[in-house]
Amino acid sequence: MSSELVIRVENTERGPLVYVSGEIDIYTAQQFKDDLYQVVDGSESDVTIDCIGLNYIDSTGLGIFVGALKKTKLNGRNIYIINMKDNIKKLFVITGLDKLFIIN
Amino acid sequence: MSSELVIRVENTERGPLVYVSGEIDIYTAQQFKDDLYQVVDGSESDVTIDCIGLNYIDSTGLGIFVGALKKTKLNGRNIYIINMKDNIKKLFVITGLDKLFIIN
Amino acid sequence: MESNDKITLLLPCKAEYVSVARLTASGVAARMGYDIDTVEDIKVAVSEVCSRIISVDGISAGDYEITYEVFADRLAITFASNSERADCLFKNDEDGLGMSIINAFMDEVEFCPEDHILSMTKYIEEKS
Amino acid sequence: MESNDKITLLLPCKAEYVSVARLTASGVAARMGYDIDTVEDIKVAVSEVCSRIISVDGISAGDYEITYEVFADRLAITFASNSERADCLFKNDEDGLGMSIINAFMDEVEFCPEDHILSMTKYIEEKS
Ligand SMILES: Nc1ncnc2c1ncn2[C@@H]1O[C@H](COP(=O)(O)OP(=O)(O)O)[C@@H](O)[C@H]1O
Ligand SMILES: Nc1ncnc2c1ncn2[C@@H]1O[C@H](COP(=O)(O)OP(=O)(O)O)[C@@H](O)[C@H]1O
Repeated sequence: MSSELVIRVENTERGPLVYVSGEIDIYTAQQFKDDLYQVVDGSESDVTIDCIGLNYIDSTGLGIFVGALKKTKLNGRNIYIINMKDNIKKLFVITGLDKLFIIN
Repeated sequence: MSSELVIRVENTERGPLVYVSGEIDIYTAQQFKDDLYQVVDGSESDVTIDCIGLNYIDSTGLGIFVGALKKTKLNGRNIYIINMKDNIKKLFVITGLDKLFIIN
Repeated sequence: MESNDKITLLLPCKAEYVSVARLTASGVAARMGYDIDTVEDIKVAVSEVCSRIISVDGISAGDYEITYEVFADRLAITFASNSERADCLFKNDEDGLGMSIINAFMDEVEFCPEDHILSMTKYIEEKS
Repeated sequence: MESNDKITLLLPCKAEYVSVARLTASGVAARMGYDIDTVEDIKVAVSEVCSRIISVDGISAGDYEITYEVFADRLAITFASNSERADCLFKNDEDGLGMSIINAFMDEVEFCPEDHILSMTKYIEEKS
């Protein structure tokens, strides 16, 4: 079975930059969780997630964003989300999660 | 029920130019047939069909291309097909219809 | 009785096929003439219910069924499974993320109607 | 016996829903990992069979059923209808345009297997 999710991490001077592309749903969620938590756990700085290639996210995926944020908040750090498509942003707004993350 | 086919006809000095966009399948075939036959029947010159926006065609649609060609051939005229996408051209090749039309 | 068309999709209770449910949902909604954003909303809502069915039931639970009923003024979508555990899927979690998405995107959501898991309805807006 | 997943789509015998069959076909084939061109081929072949079922049966014939069986090495697609007239759909027209497309895109095509209309198979190419 082919997966529709690709995650790529780049280390920048402002901290890790995570490119997410494809679809985050119940099928790809575990892969997303493993990769994102690894980045968050391994970082002393803020984490930026670039969603320019992200076409779909469901509540499982949103829950993982929240989980990752909780981890970073423990250390007084933040998660920045950039380049969200409208359909993705809509889900953050509907669930109120747009108020937890710094979204550009 | 919404239709996924849009047909637009332009009269040029070289004859009618028919823009086909969307999908030609068993649902939209009648609309395509009516529009194309009307153009072909009403024209004294060659007819050009621009498929730049055509995403899908099935055997019903191919049959209508052949029907239109037969009509034009009766008067010694031709049908030119331009801007076919690869998946559309593939169907013309598989069915041997690429040898009947002038395809650019 | 209103006459209506029915489309039914039967899927294994496995995460990998939720994407198939999404495409089918998009196909039905697009064909009915909903605008692009509404098609997306319906797709997302369907996907949320599927995910929940799979999470509750697990792989062993066999198949589940999504039925689309096409009316002149609305689309009604019903989910069913032969697993009893799937019965009242969202009962303990009515304000979870999944549920808030479904409620935001559908006009009506009903839990456990008759023998089913959930049914939800989207109306077609009058073109004014 | 090989274990396999089954996905079934039930559609009214109406032209407007063939596009739904195409999306579902794409979804299953894409999920199985076929490359983009092969996904398109499978979609086209499915659509051709659907069109033929609808043309023969007409609107009155009720529903028809498309079943996808997912194997490790192949996808098997079977079409069934409860209308007897649908029985041997392509029998008199084996070299028509529709049939030549189906034969070109699928690896195996079988007419009237058991109680069904048609079944067709696409193998997954070995990645060398
Ligand atoms: N609006 C919100 N603000 C902050 N956290 C939230 C919000 N909604 C959900 N969460 C948190 O997101 C995580 C997953 O959400 P949850 O509702 O449990 O999703 P699910 O419905 O998948 O169980 C939980 O940790 C929950 O506390
Ligand atoms: N390779 C071909 N070359 C020329 N004409 C063809 C070819 N294949 C089909 N046709 C013509 O196209 C039209 C429709 O094709 P047909 O095979 O009857 O389609 P269907 O399978 O939909 O009945 C017919 O007029 C047929 O003669």
